[in-house]
Amino acid sequence: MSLDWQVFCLDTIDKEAVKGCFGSGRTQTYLDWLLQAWGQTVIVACASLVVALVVGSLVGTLRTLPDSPIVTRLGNAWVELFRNIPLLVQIFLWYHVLPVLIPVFASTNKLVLVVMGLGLFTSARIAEQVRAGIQSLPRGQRYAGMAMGFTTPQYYRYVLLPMAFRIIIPPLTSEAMNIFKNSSVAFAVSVTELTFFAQQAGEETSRGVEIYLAVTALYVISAFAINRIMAVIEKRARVPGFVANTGGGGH
Amino acid sequence: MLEFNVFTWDVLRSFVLHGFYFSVTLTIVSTLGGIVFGTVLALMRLSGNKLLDVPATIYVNGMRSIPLLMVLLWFFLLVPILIGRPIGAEVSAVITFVAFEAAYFSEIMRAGIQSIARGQVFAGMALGMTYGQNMHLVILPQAFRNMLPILLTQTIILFQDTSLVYIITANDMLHGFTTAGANLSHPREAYILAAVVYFVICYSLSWLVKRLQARIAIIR
Amino acid sequence: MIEIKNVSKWYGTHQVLTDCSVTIDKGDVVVVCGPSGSGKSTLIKTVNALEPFQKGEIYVDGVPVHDPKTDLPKLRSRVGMVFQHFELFPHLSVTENLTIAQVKVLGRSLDEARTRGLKMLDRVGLMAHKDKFPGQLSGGQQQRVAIARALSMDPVVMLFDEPTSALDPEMVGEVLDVMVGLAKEGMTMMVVTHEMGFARKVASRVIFIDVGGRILEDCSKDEFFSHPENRQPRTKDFLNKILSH
Amino acid sequence: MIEIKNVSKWYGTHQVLTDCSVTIDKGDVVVVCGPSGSGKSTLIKTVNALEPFQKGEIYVDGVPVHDPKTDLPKLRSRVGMVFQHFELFPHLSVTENLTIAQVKVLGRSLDEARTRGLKMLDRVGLMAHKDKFPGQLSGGQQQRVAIARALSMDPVVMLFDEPTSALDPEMVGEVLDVMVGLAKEGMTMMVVTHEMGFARKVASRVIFIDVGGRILEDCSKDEFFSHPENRQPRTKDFLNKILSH
Amino acid sequence: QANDTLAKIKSSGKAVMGVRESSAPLAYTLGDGKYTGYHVELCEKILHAVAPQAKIEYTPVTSANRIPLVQNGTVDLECGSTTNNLARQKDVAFGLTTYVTEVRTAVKANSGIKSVAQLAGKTVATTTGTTSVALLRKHERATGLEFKEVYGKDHADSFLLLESGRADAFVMDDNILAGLIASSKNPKDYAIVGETLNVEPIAVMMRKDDPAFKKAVDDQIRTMIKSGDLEKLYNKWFMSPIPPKNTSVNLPMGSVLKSLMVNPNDKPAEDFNAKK
Ligand SMILES: Nc1ncnc2c1ncn2[C@@H]1O[C@H](COP(=O)(O)OP(=O)(O)OP(=O)(O)O)[C@@H](O)[C@H]1O
Ligand SMILES: Nc1ncnc2c1ncn2[C@@H]1O[C@H](COP(=O)(O)OP(=O)(O)OP(=O)(O)O)[C@@H](O)[C@H]1O
Ligand SMILES: [Mg+2]
Ligand SMILES: [Mg+2]
Repeated sequence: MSLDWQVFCLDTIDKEAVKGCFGSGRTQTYLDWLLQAWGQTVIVACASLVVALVVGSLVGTLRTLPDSPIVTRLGNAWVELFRNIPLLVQIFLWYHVLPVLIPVFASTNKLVLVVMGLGLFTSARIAEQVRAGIQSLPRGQRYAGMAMGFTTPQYYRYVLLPMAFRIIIPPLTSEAMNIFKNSSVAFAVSVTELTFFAQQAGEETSRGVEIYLAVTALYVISAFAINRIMAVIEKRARVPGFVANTGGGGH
Repeated sequence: MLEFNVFTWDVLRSFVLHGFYFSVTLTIVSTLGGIVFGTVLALMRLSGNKLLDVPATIYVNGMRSIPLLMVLLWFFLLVPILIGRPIGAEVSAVITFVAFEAAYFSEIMRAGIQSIARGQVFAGMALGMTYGQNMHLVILPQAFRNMLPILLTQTIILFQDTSLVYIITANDMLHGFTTAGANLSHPREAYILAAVVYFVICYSLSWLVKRLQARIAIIR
Repeated sequence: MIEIKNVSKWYGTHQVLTDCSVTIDKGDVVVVCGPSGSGKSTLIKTVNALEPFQKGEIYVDGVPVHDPKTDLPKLRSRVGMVFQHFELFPHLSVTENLTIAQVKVLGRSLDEARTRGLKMLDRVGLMAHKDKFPGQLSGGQQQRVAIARALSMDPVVMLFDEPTSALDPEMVGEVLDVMVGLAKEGMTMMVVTHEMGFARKVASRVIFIDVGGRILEDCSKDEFFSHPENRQPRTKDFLNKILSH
Repeated sequence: MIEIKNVSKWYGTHQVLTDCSVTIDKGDVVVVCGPSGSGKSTLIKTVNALEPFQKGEIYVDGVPVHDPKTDLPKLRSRVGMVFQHFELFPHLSVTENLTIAQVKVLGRSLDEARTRGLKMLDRVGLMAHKDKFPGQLSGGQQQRVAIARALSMDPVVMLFDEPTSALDPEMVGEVLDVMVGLAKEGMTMMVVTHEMGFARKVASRVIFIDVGGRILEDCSKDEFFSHPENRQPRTKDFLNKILSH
Repeated sequence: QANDTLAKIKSSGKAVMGVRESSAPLAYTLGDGKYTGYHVELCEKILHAVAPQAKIEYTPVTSANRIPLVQNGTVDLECGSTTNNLARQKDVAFGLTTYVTEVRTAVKANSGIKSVAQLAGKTVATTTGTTSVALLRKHERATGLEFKEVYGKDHADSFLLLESGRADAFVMDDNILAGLIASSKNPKDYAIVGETLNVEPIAVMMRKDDPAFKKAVDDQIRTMIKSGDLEKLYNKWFMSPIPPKNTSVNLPMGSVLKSLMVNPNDKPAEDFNAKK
């Protein structure tokens, strides 16, 4: 089948081709719309990532505190709650159900609700990784910090967390890429992001292949960009001479 | 404000049961298929042979950078046009999930194989085992065992992800709940019920995985 | 300086220390040995409260470790500890490893901390490596930095938990040399080790712990090595094993 | 039995073996020592082609290891190897560890393999543990099973790569005892170890490798230990370090 | 490949009907894989007439995937609430128009909104993948009205947006609005208001380039119109109580559809709205 990329230059209303492919004033081409949808994807993903990182790090750290069974339990409950319900259902709950139960959410921007949904869902996974990262450090590191006379917050701040975060950069990278992909679920609650665009524009223009190719390419580009950014961070944070003890190394 | 009494046992059975079966079937089939193809992909990537490694790497990384929703749309809407033959929503969902999950399972298996200490590889070789024997008798059994909890955790994620097949109107469990909710005019209650059911299932499964992990830890 | 009185400890129902009592005076060098899993590490960790214990009392320089009201971080900052696996902070340079606790715990100025830290680094003979990271040093060098790090806190007592057992054989010597030097200068030390050469050279007392965390021997070095006939059968057996080859 | 001729090996541009030549005759017990990272493990691994090498030739019992046409699995099945970290297969019971390669590689029947394997297990004194899993054994016991596993393949030569250095000190003896027994029975052995007591007791020759994989010494045990004045300075230095404490 | 649906139905022994799950009263589900509604029953009658031996298989479709499904052969006859328009005629074929919907606006009865002009600055909901999305945009540009759009993933979700106050209006086909309101908890709280934004002929949909099948379908519809069966069917679904709640949609046949009963055709929406 032949591809017709001209579809992106069409006006979204009267389906007339627009010169230069970008609309002006009140006219909008499918290309304009695509880029705008990409913007929505990026906004949702990045905002959710911030929420997820902040909450996830906090919860993950709390779960490793020594001698605080109640805090640990609360942290565990948080993780179990948010990771055992499908993201899609969580987003529906945030969007359709919570506003009825808790009236303040009724007037909250829908983007905020989606970001909360995606962010907290991901926070559970990040909390898992932060906990695993801290626990993967040799027990001696904690002891060494304590033995130097650091208080608990101090040895977390100066000894455990700096290494734990370095160790979990690879899984955090995939989590950051996941958040981009998972943001596609936001379309179910009418965020006009890339997947929404793919569905709506595919329907309006009947050029599904071209539209899907473009949208898929943008997802791949986004994932790759995140991957590169994290690689730079990983490189910056690398500790000279440190080799993670992965029990033997690969082939 | 919320009323659940319209969701009688009968309503749930007629709307949700079929979807539940489908979600479970989809999960099981794509876990098994995903592990088999994933292991093949992992071995290809570790083979050191560029002809095997490069295509496998492209496939795995490609799949992993596209949202599942998009992959579902691709397979569902375009594959039939390309192959000139229709495939139904549910068949399409199964194919998509196997293809998609293989990429994820392959990464798990690759990590599992690489987590086996180099010394184990040497030990097998030193006993005179061939590459195939070493893989089959020494490396893969350990890799599977090490990765079992992670494989099962991925299966739980997979079960949750089956909810996304709504985009191609395959009739999964969540779909059952939302249709019941829509047609009985209690959509919010339906979402809450769905959340509870998913939570109970997934939480129980992850609890089982934890028990299993503890069991395995003792044997080792 | 250290007084361990009738300490017992359990993990669940599993007893790992049984009624242990040891007194260590200022300037004493006490070597602790015993089979694997006998509770040597556990015992030495109870001294600066890295491991809680259920029964008994421990006083370090008069401070009651078992008292829940004791400011444990403060106590620990006065006790130097060296671990089997060095436990340098891998993300900090050698100098930062030496100064961070001085600054954050003792409240010293960065300058003061640097001066003190580098003096200790010089003492263990590693001045040339002050800007490296732990991962760039050999095991023996890392352990010497770890000793310098502990010393720069001006501890009243030093605890060593198998400081040489994770080292390549050729590096054991350089670490033991530093420890011998410390002992000769009068540092109070409690040392878990199997290096009987070290014990022979500088120990004032040797303690033998058997599995279950029970102290079987606590006697002077000369008594321990020169009169095997007075030793318990378990001790003789253990010594035979580690000295035979 | 083993002939290593002018072998050199590089990792990228980093040379880890430099023109190594060693001849080991039937019944020889050759001890290899040298500092950490000097290439001891690499050298011993080249013998059964676990590590490829870029230059030189190696013959094991007449078979050319360097020849790409050689059936390496078959060659390896005739050479027993014992590793620093035991490398028992953790998912198999002790008996299965002993039999799996006999059955799958040598094609023996399960019965035959069991008989042979258990005989070797008995020989290392662990018959009582035949149904356990490796994780349920102490380090010393695991290493003895590993030796039995290698022996049950009826090897013409045994290679040991630091077989005791991952063991708690009290367990070193039990493993060395088994090795001494093997040597006395006339097994051809190449042993990387720092246990100079073992070398003194049974070695026919001692080889010293320096960093860079260069063989500095290759002489009889008596010559090596009794005439330090004839040794290279690097060798003396190394011996001083590992024998001093 | 030959686009011969009749042959395909005959050889496979089954006819695949594309149905909607929540487009009451045109097509919706009662659970348990059972589908019903005005168009579903109509199609059952049609298929029964054109391929008496074939088993009917129901495949649920959505606004977004129905056209590709018909194109790629998954669905033989789509019987939902699909607007017949020019753009779609490029990809698929439509039967004779069997229902005419007017795109209108549902609001909360107490909102005071009476006309489209009053939507300025308000939030307007509609459903992803429907013609109403484009219609709204078009209207916005033509009149200079500014309003915010939100999109539900299906009609039920869109209605939920209206119900929960996330949207002030829901623009959609009047029959769908009527159906949703009728089955809502408090039907009196809602009103369908304002001018008709568009008149849309709704028809069953099938593959393009299969004149034989189209003719068979059209002939059957003509027969039913002549015999008065179609009007009876209409009254059954639009004027009397229907399951599951046994309430009535109460939407009498409009003038456009009445005239079509006299002169059936398969003209696209553009022809109906050209005069405006
Ligand atoms: N966190 C823990 N939970 C349960 N048991 C423990 C824990 N830590 C140590 N033990 C047990 O306590 C006992 C004493 O351990 P400890 O580490 O003090 O022995 P050790 O004498 O230092 O041995 P090694 O020479 O191997 O270092 C051992 O039996 C060990 O299995
Ligand atoms: N896979 C590898 N890639 C690059 N360099 C390697 C690799 N394996 C080993 N080396 C290097 O080869 C040299 C020799 O290593 P080898 O393990 O043979 O030393 P060794 O004498 O056995 O030391 P040790 O006493 O620590 O076991 C070392 O400098 C090591 O860093
Ligand atoms: Mg210990
Ligand atoms: Mg080595």
